[in-house]
Amino acid sequence: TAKDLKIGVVNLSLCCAYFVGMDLAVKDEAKAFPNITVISTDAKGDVAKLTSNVEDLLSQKVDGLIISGAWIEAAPEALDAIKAAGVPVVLVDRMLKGGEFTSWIGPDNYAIGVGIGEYIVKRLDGKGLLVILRGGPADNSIGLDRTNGVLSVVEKTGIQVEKAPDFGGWSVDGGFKLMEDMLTKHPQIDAVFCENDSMCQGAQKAIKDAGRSDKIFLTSVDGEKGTLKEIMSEGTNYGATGHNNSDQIGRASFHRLMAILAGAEAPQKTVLPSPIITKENAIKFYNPDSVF
Amino acid sequence: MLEIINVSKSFDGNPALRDVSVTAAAGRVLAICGENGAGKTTLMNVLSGAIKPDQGEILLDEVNVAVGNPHYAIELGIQTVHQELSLLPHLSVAENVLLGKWPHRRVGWLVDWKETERRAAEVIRDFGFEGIDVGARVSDLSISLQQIVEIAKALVGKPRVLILDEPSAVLSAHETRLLFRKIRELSASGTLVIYISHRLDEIFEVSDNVFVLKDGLGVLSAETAKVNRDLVIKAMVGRSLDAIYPVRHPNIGEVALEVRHLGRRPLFDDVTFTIRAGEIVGMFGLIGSGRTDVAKAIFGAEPALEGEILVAGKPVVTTTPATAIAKGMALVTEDRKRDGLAMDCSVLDNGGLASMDRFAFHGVLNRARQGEVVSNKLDGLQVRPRGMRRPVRQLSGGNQQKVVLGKWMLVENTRIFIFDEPTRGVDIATKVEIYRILDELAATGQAILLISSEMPEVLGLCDRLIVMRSGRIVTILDRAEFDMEAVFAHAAGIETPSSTV
Amino acid sequence: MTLTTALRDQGSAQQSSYGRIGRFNVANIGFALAILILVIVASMASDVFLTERNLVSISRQLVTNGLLSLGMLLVILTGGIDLSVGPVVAFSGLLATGLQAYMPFPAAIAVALAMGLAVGLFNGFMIARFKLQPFIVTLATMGSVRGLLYIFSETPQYPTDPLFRSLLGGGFIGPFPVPSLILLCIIPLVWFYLNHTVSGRAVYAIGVNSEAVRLAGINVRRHLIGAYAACGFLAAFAGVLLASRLGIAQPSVGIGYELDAIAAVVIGGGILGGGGGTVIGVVGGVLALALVDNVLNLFNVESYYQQFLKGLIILVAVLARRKRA
Amino acid sequence: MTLTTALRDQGSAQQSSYGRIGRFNVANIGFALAILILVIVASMASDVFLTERNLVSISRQLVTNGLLSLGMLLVILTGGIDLSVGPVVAFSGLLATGLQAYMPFPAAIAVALAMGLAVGLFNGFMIARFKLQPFIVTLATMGSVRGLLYIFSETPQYPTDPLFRSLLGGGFIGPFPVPSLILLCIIPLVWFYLNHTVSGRAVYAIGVNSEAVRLAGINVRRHLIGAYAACGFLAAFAGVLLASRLGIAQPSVGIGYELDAIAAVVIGGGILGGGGGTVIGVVGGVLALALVDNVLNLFNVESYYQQFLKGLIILVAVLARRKRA
Ligand SMILES: Nc1ncnc2c1ncn2[C@@H]1O[C@H](COP(=O)(O)OP(=O)(O)OP(=O)(O)O)[C@@H](O)[C@H]1O
Ligand SMILES: Nc1ncnc2c1ncn2[C@@H]1O[C@H](COP(=O)(O)OP(=O)(O)OP(=O)(O)O)[C@@H](O)[C@H]1O
Ligand SMILES: [Mg+2]
Ligand SMILES: [Mg+2]
Repeated sequence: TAKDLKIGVVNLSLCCAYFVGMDLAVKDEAKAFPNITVISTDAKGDVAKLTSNVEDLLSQKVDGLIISGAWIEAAPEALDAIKAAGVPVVLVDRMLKGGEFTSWIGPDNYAIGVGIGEYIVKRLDGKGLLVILRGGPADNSIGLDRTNGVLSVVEKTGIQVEKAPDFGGWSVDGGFKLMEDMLTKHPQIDAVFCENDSMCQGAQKAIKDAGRSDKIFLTSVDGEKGTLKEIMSEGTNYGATGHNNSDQIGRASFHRLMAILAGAEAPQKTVLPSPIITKENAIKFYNPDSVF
Repeated sequence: MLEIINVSKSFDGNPALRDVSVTAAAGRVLAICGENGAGKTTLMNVLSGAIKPDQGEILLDEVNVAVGNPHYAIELGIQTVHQELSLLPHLSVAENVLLGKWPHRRVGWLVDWKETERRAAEVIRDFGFEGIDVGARVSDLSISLQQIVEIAKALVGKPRVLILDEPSAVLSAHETRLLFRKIRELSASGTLVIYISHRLDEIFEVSDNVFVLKDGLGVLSAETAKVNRDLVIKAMVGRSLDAIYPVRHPNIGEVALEVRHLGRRPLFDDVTFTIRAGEIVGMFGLIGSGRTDVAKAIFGAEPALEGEILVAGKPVVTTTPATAIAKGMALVTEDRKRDGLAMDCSVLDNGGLASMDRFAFHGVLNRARQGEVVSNKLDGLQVRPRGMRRPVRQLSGGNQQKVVLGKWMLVENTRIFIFDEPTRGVDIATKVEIYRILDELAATGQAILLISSEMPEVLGLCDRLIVMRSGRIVTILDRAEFDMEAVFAHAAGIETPSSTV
Repeated sequence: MTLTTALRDQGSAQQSSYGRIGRFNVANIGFALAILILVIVASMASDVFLTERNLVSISRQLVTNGLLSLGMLLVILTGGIDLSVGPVVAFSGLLATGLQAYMPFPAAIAVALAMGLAVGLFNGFMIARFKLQPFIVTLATMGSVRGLLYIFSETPQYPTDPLFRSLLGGGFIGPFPVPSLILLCIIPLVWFYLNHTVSGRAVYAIGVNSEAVRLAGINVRRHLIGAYAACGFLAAFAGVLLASRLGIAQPSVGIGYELDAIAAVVIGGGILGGGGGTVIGVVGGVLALALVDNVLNLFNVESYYQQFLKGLIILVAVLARRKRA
Repeated sequence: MTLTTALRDQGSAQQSSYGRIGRFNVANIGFALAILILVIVASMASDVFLTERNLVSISRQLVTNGLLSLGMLLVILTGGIDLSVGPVVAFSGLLATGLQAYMPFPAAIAVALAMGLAVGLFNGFMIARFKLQPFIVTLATMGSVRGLLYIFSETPQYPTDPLFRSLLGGGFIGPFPVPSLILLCIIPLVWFYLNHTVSGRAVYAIGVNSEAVRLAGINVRRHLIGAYAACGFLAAFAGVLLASRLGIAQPSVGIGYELDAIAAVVIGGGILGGGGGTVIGVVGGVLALALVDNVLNLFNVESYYQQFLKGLIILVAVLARRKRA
């Protein structure tokens, strides 16, 4: 005679493997419990739609919510509505500002950036030219945090930094195109940092086509399956990626919500560790069956 | 009162008006004649402010009106019925009539709909067409009633100058009579009426003065009473036309087209007739009598729902124009702007549109050969100006019509030609040419169905005449039985002693 | 029987089959029925659909698209299109919130609305004065305004005055959300404008045959510019309401909003290129789209299937309208 | 001088004054000059602009928009529009890479191309058969195909066969990238199709007056469907080349691609609604957009200013074309 539970997952976007992986992880964990239904929504990157989706879920009297806010900074109305409805909410990945929430689990993007920055400084020995490819747009706080983290370390050294003027849109082709223009502009580039793996996957191809693979190494953040495989491969110029395991985050958020629903006193903020993955430790993280 | 002084206008370097000067007094009716492309419409466009002249001015009581601002011209009392219908089909009659002159209550931006309907109804009633419901959607009216609405637009408020650019092309004789009555009424009360028409009978009936344009030059300006038909034609064409209609020597062969009990209710029903090779069969009727629908049904454009069609004795099913063309049919449509021509495409593309397969091998066109053949054909038809790459939009109406004719004459193996109002809006010289072409086609053994609303035309050219009324054939007359009064009576449904159905 | 009466008979016979210029034609009735059926099915299949909470949600959710669609209707009636509404929504929200640090919030709102008006005037001017294609002009403005708004602020802006939220987007009068009430007031205004003002009639006419309208002595350019200005203004207004409802103005908001608005107009019987479209139709279109979104969410349809189904539903909606028309 | 040559001479003399019809009219020459000036300025101001490396980059970057614009041209000439090309690019890439696990890569490519063709056929069929508005039909397909492709794969797909990349998108023949060479072959094909085949001429005329074309005994429906099918096919082809160039296919790719393609066609003199547009103009439009992107990046213009400037440049381009026409 267990009570049926309804859980709403509010995704800002399901555009990309990272967020899809998180969404799937929650559903996967829930599968084990026959009396739990998961309702997942996709706001296609629009905060207004995200707020509508929250309203729709509250209309359906969900027992708890998980919000994956991806790259938005805040969604005050959504959080207010949830508070008014008295439903517990766990934020994953993105900690939304300007509103109350029950608990947050996610990575520290700034810290990941710092880690990558340290890797770059060490490998370049404190000199050379680093090119940064940003995802954009400028209100995307994930990217900002990551880049600022890298800069906080790198700027204290003799390394020069060149940001690509345009944004790569977080996509492979965006990274490819930006990298081509940067390669044209700078005859001597030593390292590349991309705000996510996808852009670096494109940038790597552009570098290869320019015949400069042996002179430039790449770093990024996410730890996608494809990137891990690349890092493990022989003679690669893909140096490192910050591990941002969306699968792990998703699963953790589900259990966090369950604990809260069961009456547990949960910590308000939990930072998941984000190790830097390089050739040495990649095998530990590589899972050929993962979605992400 | 109105002085047109040295007006010139060219389009892309081609002069349409060259130093035209003419004057007219209040209360007169001035007719303007000229061939297609002579510049009549262009002159009126300058007067009505639709376009600005390159040089020259037009003084209306000492005020220059040729400034290219329609609003200004209307304020001065110049009202225009443009050659092209400029109605808004999905709006009501009332709104169309009062477009831009919406009556308003107190504040200037609020439309008073009651007053709009009342005034529109008043104008239309004064015009003699009480039957038109001003609340009806314009697109639900027949073409001729649409033209009446178009004219009514210009009658709102008493115009000082009323320009009528070929108003009668789609009007029936009766409607034209009402229009003339209105013209006389207005001129009697001091309005200057400018009347453009290709029908010389009308010019002589209604006008006080006549002004002839040729190639953008004013070549004749006289009192109508002091000139005659031949003089006007000579001024227009540059030579005399001895015979309007060719003398027919029909060489009639086998039955080429037979139509049995064709029907598509409510448009038409039980239409049965035959046409033989070498024969020109006319089809007369009032506007809206369903002739176009019959033609479209035979041609497969809007297929019939009942009845059968036989070509050379064999039943055929024409469900699309393509199937009809394959059976040797051609249809010269009545509305060249809507159905006949792709206006922004070149003369070459339009002229060659129906005959592309002739120049194609597995879908690949031999453009050089196509260009040569099409330009030869159009040149033979004296399409002016020449130049295959010019968009047809830039040709005058008559020349556009010749492009349509050329298009169909280029199709090979055509045995049956259907012409729907081929001379509408066409000048007298071109008409004569079109008549000659029809006669020649017949002489080469083609079967021809000529749909026309011009009585003299069908009587002058046809070997037999089908008269339609309300979607049905009322009678079919042989040439010997042709009689204007009788034909008209049949068409209008007025009982006459001689009528036999 | 005289000739005129013969003609007259035929004229009136034709008329009866089409009726007077219909405000309520068959297509619209069919469309209204379809919405009704959707509502009935939804309320039977889901016990939460008809709850007050859900109805309030829907009524707030459709405000943005409602305002945008009304503006879009004006522009589409003139034969044009306005792709720049999305960035205007975003920019207006940023101005109305971001400027609150420097001025009282009504002044900030005024600046935001003025910006929308200015963008609309610019669009209209380029289109009317230089006879450029509306699609490309507003595509260019769409990019430029998006760039501008990021130059103004790369980061989200939050309102500083709490009244901004509680009076406008977040407010309620009784059980009714303020933004929905505002939309409810604007709908008849636009209807009145289109049907009872000289300018509104001109807008209708321009889309069908702008040359004829010009020759009738009407200042086409002014009314054309007016339609785009109104569209820009309504978009800015939508942006203000959205920011005040969400309590945040996000620079990246508004992507794809123009397509939703166009879809609503067309589903409601509008014709791109001019000559068709009514306020009541647009209201139906907006309602239909919002209901579909809501119902798909309530029925727990997966995101990708939602997207797939929504496309199909739009197609079916226009197909159904065509069949009946 | 024979009559025909006289006519031809006249034709060419007139070309100069009549925009659209001529192949080399004033507007096009002015446009070509503008591109030339851009190139000259860029090569003087930046010493890397004219390097082989950069030229290769540009030539590869414009392949996607080049293929999409050519397809879009066909559709725009018929008086239509195709908003669904973006998702087709993405779906086609996913199919061509993802299916390599189950079949040899040429077969996977064939499936991808067939999908593009099918989407195009569907668009064309709905538009031609039911006389629906192209904008709304392809808007619906855009949503549905995007949904479908995520249902097929929500994660990126990687090609398994290395030849897929090295032969196609990543390949070079001498110093020339394979995708650019492919585009270079397709341009004259499309030109030949439009100017020297029955179907191509019909496409031109349909956009101006489809009723006249139908009454000339031409199967309008077939050619209309053909244009959309070709557009879908080219979009799928662009998707295959893109995925093979990048070595990965992402489901989220292609957003906004339709607008770039439309912009290229219009900048090149195309008229939405039919009646204008040439292959050479489209090539110019694609080139201009790619050059502007590249130059702004080389000059290190910040993203937002880029967006802002790009809008302005589009506007100036259409203005200039108008002035000269
Ligand atoms: N907008 C235009 N662009 C280019 N040429 C034009 C334009 N309008 C008219 N023309 C040309 O100007 C000349 C005069 O045309 P206009 O329409 O005044 O003739 P019209 O006397 O009214 O002939 P119709 O009897 O056929 O109506 C023609 O050669 C025509 O091709
Ligand atoms: N108000 C209208 N709007 C659009 N098309 C119309 C209208 N009235 C008639 N038509 C079409 O125009 C053509 C004219 O056909 P109609 O039935 O009037 O016979 P008709 O005798 O050929 O008339 P006409 O003498 O004008 O040629 C038909 O194809 C008809 O469908
Ligand atoms: Mg004329
Ligand atoms: Mg007719």
